[in-house]
Amino acid sequence: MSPAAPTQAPAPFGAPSGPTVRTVTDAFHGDLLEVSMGPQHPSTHGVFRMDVTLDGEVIVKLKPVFGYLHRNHEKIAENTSYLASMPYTDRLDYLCSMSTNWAYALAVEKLAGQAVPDRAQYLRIILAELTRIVNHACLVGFLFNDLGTSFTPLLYAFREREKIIDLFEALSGSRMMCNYQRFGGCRIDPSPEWLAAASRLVDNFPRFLDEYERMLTGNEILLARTQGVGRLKAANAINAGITGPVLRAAGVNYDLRKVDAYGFYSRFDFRVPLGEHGDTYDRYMMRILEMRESVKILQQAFRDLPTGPIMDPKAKIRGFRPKAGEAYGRLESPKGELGFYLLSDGTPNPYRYRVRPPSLINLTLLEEMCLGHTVADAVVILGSIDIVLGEVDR
Amino acid sequence: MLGSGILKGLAVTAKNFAGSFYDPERMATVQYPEERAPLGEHYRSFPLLVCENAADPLGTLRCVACTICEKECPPQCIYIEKSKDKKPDATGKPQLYPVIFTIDTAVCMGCGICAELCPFDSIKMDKVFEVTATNRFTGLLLERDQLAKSNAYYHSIRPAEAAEVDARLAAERLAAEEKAKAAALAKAAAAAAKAAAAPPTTPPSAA
Amino acid sequence: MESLEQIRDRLLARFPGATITLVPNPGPAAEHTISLDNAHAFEIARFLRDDPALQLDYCSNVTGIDWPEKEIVETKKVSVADPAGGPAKVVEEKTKRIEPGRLEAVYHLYSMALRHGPVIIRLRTGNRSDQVTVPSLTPVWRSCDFQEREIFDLFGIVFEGHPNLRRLLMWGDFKDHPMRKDYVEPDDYEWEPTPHAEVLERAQAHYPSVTPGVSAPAQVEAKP
Amino acid sequence: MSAYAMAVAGSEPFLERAPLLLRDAFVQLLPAPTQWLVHHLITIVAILAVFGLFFAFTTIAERKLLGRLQNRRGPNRTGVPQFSILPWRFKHTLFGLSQPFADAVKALTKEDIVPAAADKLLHFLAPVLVVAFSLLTFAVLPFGRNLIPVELDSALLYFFAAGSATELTIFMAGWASRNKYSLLAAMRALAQVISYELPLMLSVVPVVLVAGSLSTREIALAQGGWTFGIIPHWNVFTPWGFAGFLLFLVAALAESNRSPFDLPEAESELVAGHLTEYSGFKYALFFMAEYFGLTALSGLGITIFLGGWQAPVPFLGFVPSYAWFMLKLVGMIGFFIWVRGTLLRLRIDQLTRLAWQFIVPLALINLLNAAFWSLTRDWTGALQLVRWVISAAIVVGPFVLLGRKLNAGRAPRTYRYATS
Repeated sequence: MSPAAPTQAPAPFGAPSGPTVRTVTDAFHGDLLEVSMGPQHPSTHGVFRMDVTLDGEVIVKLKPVFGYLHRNHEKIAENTSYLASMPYTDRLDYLCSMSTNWAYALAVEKLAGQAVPDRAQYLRIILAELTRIVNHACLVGFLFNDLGTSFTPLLYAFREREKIIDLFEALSGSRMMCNYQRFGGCRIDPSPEWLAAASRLVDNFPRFLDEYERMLTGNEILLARTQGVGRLKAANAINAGITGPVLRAAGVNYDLRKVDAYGFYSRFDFRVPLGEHGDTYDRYMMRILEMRESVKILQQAFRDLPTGPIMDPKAKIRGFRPKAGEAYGRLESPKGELGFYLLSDGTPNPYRYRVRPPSLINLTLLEEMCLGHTVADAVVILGSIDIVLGEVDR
Repeated sequence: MLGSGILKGLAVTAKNFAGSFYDPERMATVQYPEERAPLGEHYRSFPLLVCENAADPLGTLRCVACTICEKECPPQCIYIEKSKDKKPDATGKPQLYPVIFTIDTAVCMGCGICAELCPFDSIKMDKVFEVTATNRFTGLLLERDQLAKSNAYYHSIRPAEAAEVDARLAAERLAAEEKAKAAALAKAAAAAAKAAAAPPTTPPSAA
Repeated sequence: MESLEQIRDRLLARFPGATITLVPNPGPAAEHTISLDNAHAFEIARFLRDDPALQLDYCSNVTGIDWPEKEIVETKKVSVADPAGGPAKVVEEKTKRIEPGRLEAVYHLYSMALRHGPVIIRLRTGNRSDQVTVPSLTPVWRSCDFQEREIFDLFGIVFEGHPNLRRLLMWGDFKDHPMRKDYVEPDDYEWEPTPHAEVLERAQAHYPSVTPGVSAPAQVEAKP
Repeated sequence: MSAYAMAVAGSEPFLERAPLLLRDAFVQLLPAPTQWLVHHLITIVAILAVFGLFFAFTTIAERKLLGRLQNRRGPNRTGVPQFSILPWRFKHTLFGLSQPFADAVKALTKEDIVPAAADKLLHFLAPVLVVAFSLLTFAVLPFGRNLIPVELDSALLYFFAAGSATELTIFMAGWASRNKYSLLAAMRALAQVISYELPLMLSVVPVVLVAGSLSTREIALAQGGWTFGIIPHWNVFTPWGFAGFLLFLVAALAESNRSPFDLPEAESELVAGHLTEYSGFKYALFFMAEYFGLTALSGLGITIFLGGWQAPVPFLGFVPSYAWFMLKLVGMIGFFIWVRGTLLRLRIDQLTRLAWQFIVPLALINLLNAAFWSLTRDWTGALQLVRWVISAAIVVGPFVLLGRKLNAGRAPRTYRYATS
């Protein structure tokens, strides 16, 4: 694959990262095998499809195919009011509805010039970081399933995730479809008991991470399966718009919590882990280390959580009509930069509503990452990119 | 040494194996039909319509068929037809009422926006999640009488919120009564004043 | 980062002949945008990426926007001299003009190296029917790859120079562009009887003998 | 064999003789010309019944054990239907122990789908053959002091010959299914059989060398006796035996396609590998064969390394030998389940590399070790200690060196952090 236009970009269409790939067929090598992995395949994390061409088991060509879960979320949103899109954003990245809600609320607040009270900002950070833990725990679990464990790490991760999800249910009324953030604040004020339970859970979480790491991080099979697999170069990753832990695993220091310091993130003391090799192992470790940093943020948030209203008194729930204009709000979702682009023409419905899905754009370099590796690796690389098809296909 | 990571992993799974017998932190499963995890205060499943009197659910619905929920419902699963006549509502004001109020629970996603936006505290979120039907079209299409639940039931599922709503409604009712009383008094006063001020056109004996 | 005006001026100095206009954003976000002409867009994009002061190496978001043809009624107050010689009268004069429809692609650019942004650029097509081509910026920013394909799919903007311009979300044989404002939904995709009269009517139009409560395809199949 | 059993019958406890007495009592009832046939048929039926049931309960044990490893409960809902007609409400589901029977009913009543493009005959033959081959291996395992179905002098050769045929049936299934995933699985199975037959056999050869026999009965008998009255003379309690046992475990895992070597099935990569196009009872047959293979290999491992049917301590000698065998079998299977619950899957190139660069050299070195062990048989006293040290060094040294080479360039990493 090479660009049609003659440019001298800094290797945007990077060379395959794996071993050299044979592209010829002759009498000694036999035919190439074309396999359509998906849409029904256990490891495509939904209804994603990869049309792979194999030389033996080595991938010489990979073509991602999308759209099996396409429901034109953007069109639906353009035909309903701003508020009515909020529950639909839950269904974009259904593992992290809290941060997806926040991204949408952030964009609408930017569009309407809406202020958010302090307590709500803290609550949003608490929930977003809990969501990050939920997402990374899930991802790591599923990654190990792709690596061939019999569900054990996944179920350990789910056990911990379940505790956080229970908190979400107690707070918002639903486990995954939280529909919690509102333009100008949050919907429900958590009770002191809830906060105490959440704080206790967060304090206990590093214990789980330690056990998890003891079980897996040093495992020789894991090292063999992930180190050096699916290398991603920093320059290519930036050019391809890859964000989130995948980008940081390649060594690029770009975390919107630091760069944009949206919400109250500038008030928190945390670090951004950076990888060096950009391979699957780094991507896995980024998740583990980010969970540890999230725990730190959460502990600070529980300590400093102010009292006060959770909803801006000027915020309008009924009859919300932002002034004409446009805004692009983005935040660091667990998967990368999640952005909402909104264009208002002064009516109750957005004129243009666009989601910038990190899952989709992080797949841009999937082929480059997989070339030269085997089918087994392709599954793992896809798993380490962390996609949710609800967001990819929208 | 090669294998040490594997041995550590085996140790952790063994620990979890043992822990699953005595440690509730590790064995978090709830044996569902016999045991049930408690539902939180804010848990929501599908909408219900609050009525004041369980004996006459359809006659005492709080709903005034304003259709805000119908318009705002994201998946458009609510269908309302307004009445032609008016009936007095909880505050005694004559209001419209829904002749048809259906919610297609096959479509409903339980987001709770209808309950959030309802200005009359009429539509609320239920907590019953075990909803089954043998016909996926009509079976899941809930009519007015299936949706109507008494205020007492609402109190039983969401005590804090219901108490708050009741207090607010009571205050409104009181205010409305006082307003009505004041209006009646004013009216009477005005009438009296009028009667006093106006020159008698009819002989007082006739009045 | 430089202001948008400065960027525009530098661009105009660098690319003489290019039409670069600022598009103000009236909303509170005040993210103003630059509109580029199609002939120079590709070169300008490369300049924006490689310029050491800007280094917009990261194209975050690419969006299509559909602006259908719309009739704009402008009211102007015109003073008309009274033919009778009296004082001039102020008369409201309504002029109707048709604003031609167009499609627009909006690019949100950031710099990861210098951590600034966004610089938002817009590319516009001539109309919505036959002049729907804008230059593809995928060779400049690889991240536009899928997003431009998606816009091509859902809006129908043809990106010239895109290495692999195929539909992304809809299937290959699909004809229309669903995100356009005048897109008409097919009448058969939501055929299940619902309480909504409108949907039911559409279902009945598609399956004439549909009765609520029974699966429509089952009824259609049952018919000889 | 019957005559032999009768000969030793007098000196052994009743429980030890019970299975044979039962069989002989039944055989005596029949006319003499059919006796030899019935004699063997009973053996076959007994193996089928015992290991059929063992398979059934292994499936539920695996699911429950894995469940506990993963902090779940595993299947615990399938009750016993008869109990529901009892007058009192017997609500206990017996821990879901009837799950395998429900599974069997499900597998039997499921639709059997054969892909249109498949090679119908091979597609049918593969599951049949895989069960047949995996059952063949049971013939030479000594399940107890007197319970050995067929006594062969070259029992080990027979075992490997029959055992390796199962991998060929996997290839057959993969090829006949006309499915690309199945085809990949078939190729993987071939690579695996080529890579792991050799280490499996090489890990067993030291035992043959030391015991001086290919007969499983002889090998089991040779491990009788105790040092100091408590340490049994099992092969696993010698340095070369321990190393051989570990190599055997790895190779057995690979040979029986268990995690971490379940590459032909590889559900996260190849959907279900060679099983993709199988459903219903044929699928169940593959499943059954996998467990039979696992059981047989565990049985072999027990026989050659874990003292076979020998009791671990002298004072427990009254427990019948077949009970010891079964107990050890349960332990082995439990270990395999534990491993499955913990480990990740290797990639095919790593699998073959592990075999050729690690296990085969180690097995060859272990052969030398065993030779050294048998040559120094009469070293006593302090020399005995020297013997142990040398033998242990021959095990550990190459293991560390080869392991370092195999794992070269890979280690857990430390990461840097950005604070802004």
